[in-house]
Amino acid sequence: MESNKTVEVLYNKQILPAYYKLGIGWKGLTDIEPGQFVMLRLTGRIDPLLRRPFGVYKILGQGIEILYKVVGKGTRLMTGLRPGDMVDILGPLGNSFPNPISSPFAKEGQRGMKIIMVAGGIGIVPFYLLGVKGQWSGSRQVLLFGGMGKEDLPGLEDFKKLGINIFISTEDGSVGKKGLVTDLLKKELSKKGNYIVYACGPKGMLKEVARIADKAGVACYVSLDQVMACGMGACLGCAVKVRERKNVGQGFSPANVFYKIVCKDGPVFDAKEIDWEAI
Amino acid sequence: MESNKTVEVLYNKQILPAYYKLGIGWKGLTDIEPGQFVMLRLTGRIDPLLRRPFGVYKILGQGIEILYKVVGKGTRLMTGLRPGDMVDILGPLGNSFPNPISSPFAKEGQRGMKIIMVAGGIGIVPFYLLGVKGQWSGSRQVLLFGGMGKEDLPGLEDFKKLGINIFISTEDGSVGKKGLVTDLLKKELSKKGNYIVYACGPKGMLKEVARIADKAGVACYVSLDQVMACGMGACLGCAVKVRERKNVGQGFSPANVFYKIVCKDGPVFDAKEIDWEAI
Amino acid sequence: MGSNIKKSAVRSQKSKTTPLTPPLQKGRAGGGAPDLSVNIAGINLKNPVMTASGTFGYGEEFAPYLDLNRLGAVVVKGLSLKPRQGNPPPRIVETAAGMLNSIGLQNVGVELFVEKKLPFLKKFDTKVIVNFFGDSIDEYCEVAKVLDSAEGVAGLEMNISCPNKQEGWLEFGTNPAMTFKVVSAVRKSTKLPLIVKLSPNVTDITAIAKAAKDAGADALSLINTLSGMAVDANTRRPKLGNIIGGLSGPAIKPVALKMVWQVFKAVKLPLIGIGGIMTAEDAIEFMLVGASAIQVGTANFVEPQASIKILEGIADYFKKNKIKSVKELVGSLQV
Amino acid sequence: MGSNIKKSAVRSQKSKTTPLTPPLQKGRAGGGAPDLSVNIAGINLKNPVMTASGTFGYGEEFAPYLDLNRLGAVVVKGLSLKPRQGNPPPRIVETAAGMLNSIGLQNVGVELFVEKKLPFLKKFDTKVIVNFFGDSIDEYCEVAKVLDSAEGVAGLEMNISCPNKQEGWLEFGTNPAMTFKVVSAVRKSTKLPLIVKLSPNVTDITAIAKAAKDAGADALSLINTLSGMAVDANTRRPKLGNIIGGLSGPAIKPVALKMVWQVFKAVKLPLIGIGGIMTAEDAIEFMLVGASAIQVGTANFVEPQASIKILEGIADYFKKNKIKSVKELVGSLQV
Ligand SMILES: Cc1cc2nc3c(=O)[nH]c(=O)nc-3n(C[C@H](O)[C@H](O)[C@H](O)COP(=O)(O)OP(=O)(O)OC[C@H]3O[C@@H](n4cnc5c(N)ncnc54)[C@H](O)[C@@H]3O)c2cc1C
Ligand SMILES: Cc1cc2nc3c(=O)[nH]c(=O)nc-3n(C[C@H](O)[C@H](O)[C@H](O)COP(=O)(O)OP(=O)(O)OC[C@H]3O[C@@H](n4cnc5c(N)ncnc54)[C@H](O)[C@@H]3O)c2cc1C
Ligand SMILES: Cc1cc2nc3c(=O)[nH]c(=O)nc-3n(C[C@H](O)[C@H](O)[C@H](O)COP(=O)(O)O)c2cc1C
Ligand SMILES: Cc1cc2nc3c(=O)[nH]c(=O)nc-3n(C[C@H](O)[C@H](O)[C@H](O)COP(=O)(O)O)c2cc1C
Ligand code: FES
Ligand code: FES
Repeated sequence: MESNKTVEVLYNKQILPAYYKLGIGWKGLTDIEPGQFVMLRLTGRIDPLLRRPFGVYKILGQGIEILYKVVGKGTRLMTGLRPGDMVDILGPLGNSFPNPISSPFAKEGQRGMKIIMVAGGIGIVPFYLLGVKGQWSGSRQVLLFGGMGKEDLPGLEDFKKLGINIFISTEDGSVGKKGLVTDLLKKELSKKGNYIVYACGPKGMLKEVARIADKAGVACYVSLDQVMACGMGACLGCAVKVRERKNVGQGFSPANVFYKIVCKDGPVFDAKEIDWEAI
Repeated sequence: MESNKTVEVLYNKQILPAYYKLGIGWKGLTDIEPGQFVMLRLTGRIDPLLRRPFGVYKILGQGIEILYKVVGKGTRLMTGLRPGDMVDILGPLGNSFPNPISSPFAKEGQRGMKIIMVAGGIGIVPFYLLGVKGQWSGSRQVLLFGGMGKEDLPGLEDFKKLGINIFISTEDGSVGKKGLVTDLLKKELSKKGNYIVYACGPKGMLKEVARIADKAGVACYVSLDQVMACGMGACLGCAVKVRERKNVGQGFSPANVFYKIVCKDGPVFDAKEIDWEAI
Repeated sequence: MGSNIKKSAVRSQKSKTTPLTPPLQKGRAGGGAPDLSVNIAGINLKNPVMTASGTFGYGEEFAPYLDLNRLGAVVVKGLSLKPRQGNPPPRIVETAAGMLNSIGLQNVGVELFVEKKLPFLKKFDTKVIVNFFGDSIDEYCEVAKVLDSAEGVAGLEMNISCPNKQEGWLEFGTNPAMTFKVVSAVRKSTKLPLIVKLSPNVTDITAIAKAAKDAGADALSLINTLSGMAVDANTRRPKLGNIIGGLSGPAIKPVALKMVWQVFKAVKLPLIGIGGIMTAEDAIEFMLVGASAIQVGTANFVEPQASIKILEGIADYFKKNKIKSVKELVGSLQV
Repeated sequence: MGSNIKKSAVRSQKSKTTPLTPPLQKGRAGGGAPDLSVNIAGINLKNPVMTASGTFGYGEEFAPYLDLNRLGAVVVKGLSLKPRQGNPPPRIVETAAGMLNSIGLQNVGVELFVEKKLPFLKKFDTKVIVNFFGDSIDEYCEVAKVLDSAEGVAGLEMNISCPNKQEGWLEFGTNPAMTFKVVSAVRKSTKLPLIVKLSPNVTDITAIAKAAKDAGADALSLINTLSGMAVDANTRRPKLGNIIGGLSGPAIKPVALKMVWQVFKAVKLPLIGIGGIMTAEDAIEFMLVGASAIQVGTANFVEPQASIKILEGIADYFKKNKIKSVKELVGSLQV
């Protein structure tokens, strides 16, 4: 059940120049699905005014771990958090990556389906829980992880420990294959197999992933990023343009749907739904 | 010379429930006169937006000590300052308590003049430097210090060490004489002698001090408190109504003066100048 | 509020015929808790705290986080005759102590609201005030008629910060004559209490307020958002898909307070104060300048329970200052 | 800015006959530093950074903290024909990301300014723009005439957010007809470049802007402060002696950006952007929406060197983005 709590910071450690891991206590936390997020603010602060959305990276014994990248005012302030400081947490919010077996794209007897996780930089976040969920009903997983350079691959060590098959690309070639993660995807999809693609990362990357998957005729789900005010479907601020008018988004009449709401209808969407031209 | 510097916090310690002492480094600091102040902000913070004025309580080897009372947003934030944090300091600003000998009120051969310092709560601040200046050209000093209770007499220990004659009053009677500091003043002025009164504290107290001194025919200077934006005479925000039209305030034609500027014409004023009705 | 107020939304769902269940009333009268009730435009509110349109969805979004029964009223997202899609994203950007939104009045349309959203809200012991708009006078009237016949609507809040497509896309609320025309027409279309919500983007808000009163408004809400814009210096593009949006949040409180004060002095109508209310103290300030009730907007995003915390703070203020009724406070600023 | 810029105000006092000393110009042209010069209303500014009226005193107050020579222009506190006393205190209150002031246009009067304040400013290699006002058309014209004959004034900035005592104390700047009348009259009273400073407290700022242009304004400054108010919930009194004041600071930036953008699209006149500018990024945003120059106001209080830091940041932005001239940036927002 979603809730709004004031909870304690357990730790806040820098793991790479621009990336931090924030551990927060959260008693009575029920299950969180891969892809879900929380809205966070520093308790008592109204500057920045709005809460910030963060995916749940790990589930701890009595709390969660957030993996965040420092990009602006809010995340810069977060770097100052120390153990014992308080934060307000609203969540868990949003939907999650579908179980490939129960997804509408699952074909008969798809035990051997291969999940390709495509992550760009901080887009890695939802995949750790997905990885932990493990060989989902027997499906296999591969992680394609791209970044600008070797300091843009947060959490890589965690995935290595999970024992997932990992392919890496960096734009500067400092580690893995030099180039884009979408090149890795093309290569992976060129192999024979039964695939489903899950992707999270910058909009440009997601757009290209969606194109590649579509061309390959492979099911693809993306986790979208949008500026949010409420996180709970109330403000209609996090709209994303959808392609087909037949899907019913947050409170719409079936007859005329242009927008869905990332925080409630998403953040995970079937890539086919999204109007990528408008992104 | 006034300057604007980013300087380091040396210490920040709570001395009473509502009072703190903040030590800040300030290299190349030239002399500061009793009554002068600085405009302070937490480096990099624009919430609160405006700097806050604070008197200089002590001069340290390489810096100054500020004695502050927690009353609102800015002072509450200041309580979180730790050694090594940075603050921006503008100053020293404003005028100071006049040397009684050079003051226009000094009569012939006034070596024996007695300075009565009247302080209400945090109004104690300018008097420490005055006390240190010591027996100004042979004048004697007495401190009348009033507060709500024993926890409203910040810095009392420091004055005891200075060896100044001290009389205390508290409204709750928890220490010293029960009552108002203005009662102490009346008593003091009833003794025979050559007096000059310097006062700092809440507006109501100052008004009463001015009235008493005026009635006793004794010279009186008050340090006024007014909300400030710039601290340097530029915004004209810290105006105080003056009684006589013949004094020339900040940028006025002698012909029509109603207001003076606390940050530049003050904060110390001859009590006779102030239009106490308007306070 | 007294401890008899039920904390669980489910437990305290009212039966439709008993608007205020007896235990609740007893609790409030007996417990020494201050009387916060107030009547606005003929609507009896148990307290002056409402949620502002567009910031509280259709109520149901917030039900997991607070007990809707405790609110004076819920004002729902602005409705139009037909569903509206709203503006292209991005629709939100944070600004200094505020936010800009360019939702573009996306909503489910009045019919779907009555069918799908109102039934949920009716389960609670709180007044439902329906915010609505149109892009022509006819459309305004049509929406009002639909709502007039819907059961469970306590009153209407008419948003006049909307372009009038028949008169050069000027906003209805920026011109006294247009305000008069559209409010008069709506007045004739509904018997429900009619609150007119004013735009702050005008030279003289008292002229608009007077026009609304003359046209038959029962109360006024103010203010709606200030018109504003944000730019990204790096991409050299506007930060909102719609370029221009509405500014809300603490940043606008001084403007809102001043307009409520101005209108309070100029027009004899109950006022609902809105704009940057984050705390009980803010709410009290609005009452001092003349608001009989207040709406909590952007604060709902910052803190989902903001409205309840504000309500509790108001009750504390009443107790501490021995204030007997909302009336005593309204417009009591000492100048 | 190039390192040839003299740091000391005293060393770089110009001789009156050489408005821009040769070493300065060489430094800028030769050092690879971007060209930030811009011409507004016929005034050649070495860069687009000015200080806003009322926030920088008469310049001398800030001289201990920064080198006035580096500024594009100093705009002085608004002057009237006779000295003005201003409003009763308190005159200032902080608000969320902003401040309210009710200084009440206290100033030394135009004659004392010319005699006592201008000589100091003339010593610097920066343009002096004189902000002024009146409470009648005659008074506006009188002040303009006095300044017209004063040596060392580069241009006038006319504040039309002032009550017109001849026409019901309505502000000149809230009505296009009154704006036209007063600007036309002033235009005839002075040969100096005439900048008209617009009030944001209007329904349609483009109508006022057009009236000012038609009346002969050479440029427009916008925005002045938003009308606002603050209340103390404990004392139940207004926080300003004058009850109502003007809101400035980061809180109003979205409103200011939007108005500059609107006027830029509607009126062909050089614009000076004002409102909540704290950083170079803010300044760039104003240029993108159409401002040829900008003024730093409230930020001067927060940080006395704010204007210089903003100037340096603009130079960095020009370098980083290979921008050759201010013109290239102005109004270049991609929509
Ligand atoms: C569902 C969801 C899950 C997310 N999970 C994570 C996560 O696990 N870890 C993480 O580091 N980040 C995550 N983000 C992104 C994160 O919310 C933003 O980086 C953060 O809000 C930036 O705040 P700031 O104050 O530091 O930056 P700001 O100062 O607000 O902005 C800095 C820059 O980032 C852009 N920006 C701000 N918020 C967003 C946003 N929500 N989407 C896209 N761009 C934005 C701004 O436009 C600006 O260009 C997630 C976003 C969403 C919507
Ligand atoms: C020349 C001068 C010297 C001062 N020296 C000291 C000092 O040495 N130590 C010290 O603790 N305080 C001193 N003060 C007062 C101090 O500046 C204020 O207490 C402080 O600015 C409050 O900031 P805040 O953000 O905590 O309170 P805010 O949240 O800004 O306000 C809290 C309350 O205090 C009032 N207030 C705020 N600023 C002032 C002010 N300048 N004058 C009067 N009332 C104000 C507000 O109206 C409000 O009621 C001095 C003030 C002046 C003008
Ligand atoms: C995201 C958002 C959507 C809004 N939608 C509406 C609306 O549909 N109808 C309306 O009258 N006002 C709408 N408003 C305005 C608010 O109801 C309120 O008047 C305004 O936000 C000022 O209050 P605040 O500062 O407390 O947010 C909206 C405001 C926001 C922030
Ligand atoms: C204390 C103060 C005094 C001001 N005095 C004047 C004035 O005399 N004339 C004028 O045209 N504008 C005056 N202004 C308005 C500013 O010049 C500027 O337009 C406004 O503050 C918005 O800019 P900012 O947000 O950067 O401060 C004053 C502003 C402040 C804060
Ligand atoms: S963030 Fe408010 S609806 Fe999604
Ligand atoms: S605080 Fe600005 S003039 Fe005194």
